[in-house]
Amino acid sequence: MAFLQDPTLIVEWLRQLLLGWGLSPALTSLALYVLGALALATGPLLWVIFLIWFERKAVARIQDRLGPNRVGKYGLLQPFADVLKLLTKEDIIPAKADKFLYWMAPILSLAGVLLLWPAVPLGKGIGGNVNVAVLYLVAVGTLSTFAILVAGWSANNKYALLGAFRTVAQMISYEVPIVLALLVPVLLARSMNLQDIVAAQDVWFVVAAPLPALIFFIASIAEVGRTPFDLLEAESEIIAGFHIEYSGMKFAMFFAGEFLHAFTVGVLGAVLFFGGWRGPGAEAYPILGLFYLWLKAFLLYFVIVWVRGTFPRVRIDHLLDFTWKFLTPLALVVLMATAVLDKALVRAGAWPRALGLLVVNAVIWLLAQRWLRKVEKRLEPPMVAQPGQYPVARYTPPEPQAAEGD
Amino acid sequence: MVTTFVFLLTAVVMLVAALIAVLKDNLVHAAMGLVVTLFGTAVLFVLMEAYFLAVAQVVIYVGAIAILIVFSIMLTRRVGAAWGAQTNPTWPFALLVAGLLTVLVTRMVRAWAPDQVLPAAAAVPADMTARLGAALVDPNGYVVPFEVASVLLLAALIGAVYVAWGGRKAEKETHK
Amino acid sequence: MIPLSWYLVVAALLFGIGVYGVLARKNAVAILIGLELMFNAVLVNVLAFWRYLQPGETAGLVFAVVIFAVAAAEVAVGLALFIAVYRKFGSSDVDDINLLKW
Amino acid sequence: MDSTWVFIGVFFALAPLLAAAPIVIGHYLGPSKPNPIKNDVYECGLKTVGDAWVRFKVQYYLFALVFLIFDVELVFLYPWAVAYDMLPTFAVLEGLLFIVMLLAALMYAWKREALDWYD
Amino acid sequence: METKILWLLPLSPLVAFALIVLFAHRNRALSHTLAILSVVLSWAGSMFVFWRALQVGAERLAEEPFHSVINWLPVGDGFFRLGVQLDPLSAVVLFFVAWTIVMIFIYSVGYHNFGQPEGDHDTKGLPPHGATVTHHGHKHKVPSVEPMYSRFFAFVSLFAFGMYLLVVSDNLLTLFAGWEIMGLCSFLLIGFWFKKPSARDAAIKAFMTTRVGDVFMLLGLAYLYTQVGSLRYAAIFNPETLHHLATSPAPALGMSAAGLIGLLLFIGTVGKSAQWPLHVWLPDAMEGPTPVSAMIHAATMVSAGVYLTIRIFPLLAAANHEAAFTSPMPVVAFIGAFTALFAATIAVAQNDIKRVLAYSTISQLGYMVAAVGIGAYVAAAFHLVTHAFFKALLFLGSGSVIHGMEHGVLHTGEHVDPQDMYNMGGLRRKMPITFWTFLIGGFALSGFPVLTAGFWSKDEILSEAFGLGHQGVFWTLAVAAFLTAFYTMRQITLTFLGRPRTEAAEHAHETPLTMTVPLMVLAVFAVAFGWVGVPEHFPVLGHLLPAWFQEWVGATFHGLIPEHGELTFSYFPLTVSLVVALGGLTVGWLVYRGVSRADQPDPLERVLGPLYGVLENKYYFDELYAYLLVKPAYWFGAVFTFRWMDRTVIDNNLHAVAYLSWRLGNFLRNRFDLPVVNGLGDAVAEGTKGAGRLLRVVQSGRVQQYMLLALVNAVALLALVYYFVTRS
Repeated sequence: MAFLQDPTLIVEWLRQLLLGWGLSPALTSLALYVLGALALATGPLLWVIFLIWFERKAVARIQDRLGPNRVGKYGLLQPFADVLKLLTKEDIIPAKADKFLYWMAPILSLAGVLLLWPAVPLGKGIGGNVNVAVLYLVAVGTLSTFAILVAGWSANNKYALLGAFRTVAQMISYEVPIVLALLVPVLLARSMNLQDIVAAQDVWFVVAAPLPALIFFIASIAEVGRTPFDLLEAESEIIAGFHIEYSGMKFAMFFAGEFLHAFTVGVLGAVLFFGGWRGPGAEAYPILGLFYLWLKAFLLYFVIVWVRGTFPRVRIDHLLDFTWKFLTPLALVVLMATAVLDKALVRAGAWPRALGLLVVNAVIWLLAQRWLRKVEKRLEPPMVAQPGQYPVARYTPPEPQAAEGD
Repeated sequence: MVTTFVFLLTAVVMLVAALIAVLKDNLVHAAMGLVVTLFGTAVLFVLMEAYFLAVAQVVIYVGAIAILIVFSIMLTRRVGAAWGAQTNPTWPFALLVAGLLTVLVTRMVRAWAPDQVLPAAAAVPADMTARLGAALVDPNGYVVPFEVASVLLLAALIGAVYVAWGGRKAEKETHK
Repeated sequence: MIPLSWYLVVAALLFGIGVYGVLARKNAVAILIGLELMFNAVLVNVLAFWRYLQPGETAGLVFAVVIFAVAAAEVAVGLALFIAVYRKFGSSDVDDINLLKW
Repeated sequence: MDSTWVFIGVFFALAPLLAAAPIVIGHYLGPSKPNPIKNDVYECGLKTVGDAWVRFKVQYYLFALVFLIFDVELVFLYPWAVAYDMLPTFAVLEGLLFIVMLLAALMYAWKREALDWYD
Repeated sequence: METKILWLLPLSPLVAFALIVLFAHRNRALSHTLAILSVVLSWAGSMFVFWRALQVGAERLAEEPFHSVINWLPVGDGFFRLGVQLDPLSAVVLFFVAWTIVMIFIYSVGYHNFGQPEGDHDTKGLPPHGATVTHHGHKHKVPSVEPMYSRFFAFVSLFAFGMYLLVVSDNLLTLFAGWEIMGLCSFLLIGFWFKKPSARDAAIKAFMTTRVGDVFMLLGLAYLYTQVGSLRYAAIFNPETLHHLATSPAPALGMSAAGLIGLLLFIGTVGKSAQWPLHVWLPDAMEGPTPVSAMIHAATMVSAGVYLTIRIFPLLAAANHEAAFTSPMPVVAFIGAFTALFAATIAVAQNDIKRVLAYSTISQLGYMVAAVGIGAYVAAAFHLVTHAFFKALLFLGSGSVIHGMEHGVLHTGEHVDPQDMYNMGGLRRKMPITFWTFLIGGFALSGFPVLTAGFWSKDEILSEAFGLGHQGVFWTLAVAAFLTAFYTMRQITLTFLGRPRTEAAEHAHETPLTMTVPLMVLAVFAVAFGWVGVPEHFPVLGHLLPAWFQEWVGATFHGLIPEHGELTFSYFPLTVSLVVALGGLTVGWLVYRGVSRADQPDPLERVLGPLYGVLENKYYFDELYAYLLVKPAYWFGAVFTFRWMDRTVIDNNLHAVAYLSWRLGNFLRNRFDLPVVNGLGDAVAEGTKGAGRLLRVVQSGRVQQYMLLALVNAVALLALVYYFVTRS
C-alpha cells in the first residue's frame, strides 16, 4: 500500500511495465501522458452523468417535486437512459448551417471545460503543477466563449445569433470580476501555480479574502450561465439561445459541458479559496487529499445547485449592471485594499494577517451594502418591471441569508 | 525530438490558418483562422518557455481581441447574406510586395545564419514571471512603459468608446 | 533545441501573410486581421530573440507585454472607427471609403 | 521544457477527440431522414421572414471593448502580484496607480453610459 | 549670461503657446498679449545676445561660440546632448528672425480684425465674412474678427518656438526637431481655415511634400550619426572629421560620405524651402492667413532650409574639394539656378497678388541655394537676411492691400476677388503707407540699384557667380533677375498705379496702425540692411562703408573650407544687374501702365499675338514628343501606375513637375518671345504634361494603395540593406 503515500509509484510501475514490453523511453513517457490524459478526461465526463442525476434530484427536492425516480433506484439510471436516447436521436443539421463550425462548436464547448482540469492539483504531488495555472484557467475559459459564438453563428439562425451575442456579452462581462478575484489568491500566495496556492493556504484564503471568494463564485456561476444568470436559455426572449438549432448528441455536449463546468467551478473554488486538497492526513496520504478536494468541490457544487433551485432569472440589463457596476468596482477596491494591507502585515504571522484582511473585507462589504442601498433608491427607473411581468432580481448577490424575499 | 515535432506541426498549422485568415472570403472563417494562428503563436511561446506570455497571448488575443473582431464581423453584416469577393483588384501587387518582403527577410536570416554565429542559448530562470513583474514596476526598470501602457489603454478605451458610441440619447436619435 | 532561425523564418512568413492580408483585403476588419498577424509575427521575433540572446533578462518579455498593450489599443480604436464608419456609410468596405484623397 | 506542458499538450490533442467521440457515434447511430422542413431554420414554427438579420447593436461591441482593455491591464497585474515579495513600497504604489487607471477607465465607460443595456 | 538667455529664447514662445492653449484661449486680448509679450521677450533677448556677439567680434565668436549643453536622451552609451550655441551665422539669422517674428505678431492683431465685432455668420474654420453694424441709422458691413483668433496666436507662438529652437540649437538633431515643429505648424496654419477644402488640401499637400524632403534629411542625419557618432556642429565641423568624411567613400552614387550626407540634408532643404522639384506646396500654402504666408512661407521657415544648407556648407565644400568623388555642389547649384528662373517665369503670369509673391519667394530662395551651390555661402546668407526682410515686408504689404480691398468689397458688396490684381489699381491714394512700403519692398526685391538691400545681396551673388566662373548660373540668375524686376513692377503697377478698376478698389481703406507700423519698420530694414554688406571693391561706396557682413559671416567657417582666392572686381556683373533691374522695372511699367479694365486680357498676350503663327510649328515637336515621351508614359500610367501608384507620391515628383512645367510650357508658348521659347523647355513641358494628364487619373485615395507604396519603398530599402549586409 505504499502508493497511498506516493501515488506516483503507480506511474513508475507502469513505466517499468511498458519499458519491459520494450517500448523506447520517449514513447513510454508519451504513452503515459496519453494514459494520464485519458484518465483525467474521462473521469469528469463520467462524473457528469452522475451530476445530472444529482442536480435534477436536488432541484426537484428544493422545488418540492420527486424528480427522476423511475429508472433504477431513485432514478439513478435515468441519465444513462438519457444518454442512450440522445445517442439514438437523429442528428439534424440545418440546411443553411455552416457545417464545419456547426460541428466544431459543441466539441469546443466541452473540450474547453475539460482542458481546465490538467491545471488542477488533485493532491500533494498529484495533478496539475502548471507554473502559470491561474491565467491558464482564464485562457482556457475563453474557449467556451468561442464555442458559444461559433454555435450561435454557424446555425445561421437569427435567434441563435442573438442568444450567442447576449451570452458572450454576459460571459466576457463576468470574466472581468473573475480575473480580478483570481488576482487576490495569486497575490496572497505570490504564485500562479495552483499547487503553490494550495500549499500557501495554512489558513484558507476564504478567511483572508471572503469577498474575492464570493465574487469569484457568483461571477463563475454567471460565466457558466446557470440560473439565475441563464440568459442563454431565456426561452421567453430568445427561444433557447445559441443552441436552438442543436439537437441530439451535439446538444447533449453543450449540456454536459455546462454541468461539468459548474462542478469545475466548485473544484476551482475549493482549490483557490478552500485549501484545495488540504485536510487532516492529506500530506501523508495524497489519496485523502483527492477525497477532500472532491468533498469541498461537491459542497460548493451543491450550493450552486441550491442557488439554481432558489433564484429567479435576472434580467439582462440588471445582469450586466451587476457585474460592471457592482462586482468589478468592488473587486478592484478589494484588490487594492488587500495589496496594501498584505504589504503592511508582511511581517505578521499567517493568522493575524488573515484576520486583518478579513476585517478589511468586512468593512468594504458594509460600505458596499450602504452604497447599494443608496443606488437602489435611484436606480430602478430605466425599465421598471411591473408586477406580473417577468421577475426582477434585487441587487443583493445571492448568498443564502439574503435569499428569502425574492 | 518532441519539441521539434511540435514546433514543425504548430508552424505548419498556424501558417495554413494564417493563409485561411487572409484568403477566405467568409470572414468568420478567416477570423477562426486568425484564432488558430494566435493559438499557434501561444504554443511557440510555450516552446520558448515564455509560459506567462503564452497564456497571456491566449487570454488577450484569443480571449479578447479575436472576440472583438468576430463581434465586429458578425455585427456588421446580414446573417446568411453572400460574402462576395473580399480582395482588391490590386491583390497581385500585394502578393508581389508581401512575397518580396518575406523572401528578403528569410534570405537575410539565412545570410546572418544565427544558428552558426550565436552561442547556445542559456536556460530560462524558473522565476521569470516574478522577475518580469518586478522589472515592470522597478523604477530603474520598465516602470515608465508599464504606466504608459496603462495610460495608453485608458486613452484607447476613451477614444474607442467616444468614437463608437454617442451615448444613449444619440443612439436613440440614430435609430429613429 | 530548435534553431533560432526557424522561429525567425516562421515569423517572416507570418509577417508576409499578414502584409498580404493588409494590402489585399477589402473589408476593414479583414485588414485588421492582417495587422494582427503582423503583430504576432513581431511577437514571435521578439520572444525568439529574448529566448536565444538574453533569456535571463526581462527586456524581451517587457517588450512583448508592451506590444500586447499596443495591439489591444490598436484593435480597440481601429474597430471603433470601423464601426463608426460602418454606421455612417453602411459599408465595411475600405474601397467605399476613399475620402483620403486630395 | 517543463513536462507538465507536454502533458497539457497531449491533453489539448486528446480533449477534443473525447468530446467529439460521442457526437460522431450519435451521428452514425441515430437515423437520418432529413427533409427541407426539418432542416429549415427554427423560428417557433413560423416561416423564416427575410434572411436572418440582427439589428446592429453597438452594446455588444462596447462590452467586448471594455473587456478587452480590462483583460490586458489585468494580465499586466499578474506578474506584479507574483513578484509581490520582491517589491519595495514604491513598486506597490506603482501597481496601485495602475489599478487606479483601471478604475478611471471603468468610471469613464460608466459615465458615458457605455455599460448600460437598453433595448 | 548669453548662454542662459539663449536657452530662454525658444522657451518663452513655448510657454506662451501652452498658456494660450490651456488657459487663455477664451480671451482674445489675453491671448495675443501673451503671444506678443513672449516674442517681444525673445526679441529683446536676441538683441542683447546679438549685441554681446558684436562686442565679442566675429573671429572670437567663430572660435568659441556662445555655447552651453545639457544631457538629453540616453543612447546606448552616453547621451544625446541638447545644447544651444550662437556663432556669427546664427547670430545674423537670429537677428532677422527676431525682428520679423515680432513684426508679424503685431501685424496679425490687426490682420485678424481685433476689436471688430463678431461676424454675423462666421464659423470656426472659415475666414470671417464680415459683420453688419448699424452706424447711426443706416447699417453697413465691416470686417469681423477671426473666429479662431486665440488659436492662431497659439499656433504662431508654437511656430516661433520651433524657429528659435532651430536657430539657437547646437546640433543637427534639435535643429531637426525645430524643423519638424515648424513643419507641423505650417500644416496647422496653412489649413487654418480648415473648412475651406482648398486650404485643407493645401495643408495636406504641404505636409506630404515636405515629408519627402524630411525623410531624406533624416536619412542624412542617421548616416551622419553613424559616421561621426555625434550630431553637434562642433563635432562635425572640424577639419579632421570633415577630412575623414570627405575621404571615406559612401555606398552610393560614387560620392564621398560627406557628399552623400550633404546631398541628403540638402534634399531636406529642397523640401523645406520649396526648391524644384518639391516646390509644389508653397504656392498653395498661400491658402493660409497672410501673416502666416509672410512669416512661414517667406521670412522664416523657408529660410530655415537655406540656413541649413549654409550650415552644412563645410560638408559640401569638403566633398567638393575631394576630386576623387563626385561632388554634390553642382546639383545644388543647378537646382537653385533652375528654380530661380523657373519660378520667376511662372510668377510673371500670376494675377493673384499673393501667388506672385509666392513664386518670387521660390525664385529668390533658388538664388540663395544657387549661391551656396557655387560656394558663395556668404552672399547666400546676405541675400537670406535681406530677402527675409523685404519679402516679409512685401507679404505683409500684400496682406494689407487685400485687407483694404476686403474692406472695400464688404462696403460695396460687389463680388470681386480681393486678391486679384486686375481688380485693384489706384490704391496709391487709398492706402499711401502700404503703397510706399510696398514700393520699397518691391524695389528691394527687384534689386533697385544702390538704395535697396536687395540690390547689394543680389549683386553680390551675381558677381560671385561671374567671378567664380559659373557662366551658366550667372546668366540664368541674370535672366531670373530681369523677370523678377518685371513681375514686381507689373504687380506694383497693377495694384497701386493707374486708377481703380473696381468699386471695391474705389472704396479700399488704409489699414490700422497695428498693420502699417510693422510695414514701416520692415521697410527701414529693407533699405538699410543692404548697407552693412557693401563689397569693399564697390566704386565709391565700397570705401565709405566697411563690408561688415562679409567679414562677420565669412568668419563662421574660417579654416573649415578651402578659401578661394580674392575675387577680382569686374564691372560686368554690376552693369548686368543694373540693367536687368532697371530694365525689368521699366518694361514692367511700360507694359502694364495701360491696363484700365478689370476684365481686359494681359497686355503680353496682345504684344505677342503674331507669334502664335510661329507656335503652330511646335506642333510637329509635340507629335514627336508624344511619340517619344507620352506613349511610354501612357503605358507606364495605364498598365503600371494606374493600378498602384498613388498621388501623394506621384504629385511629389512626376505629376507635380508635370503639371507645373506644363503651365510653364503653356506660358512659354503663349506669352513669351522666342529666345525663351526654345524647343527643349517646351518639349519637356509637353511630354511631362502628357504624363501628368494621364497620371492624374491615378489618385485613388485608398489607404491600402498608400500603404502598398510605402511598403514598396520599405522593401526597396530592405533590399539595399540586405545587399550591403551580404556584400560586406
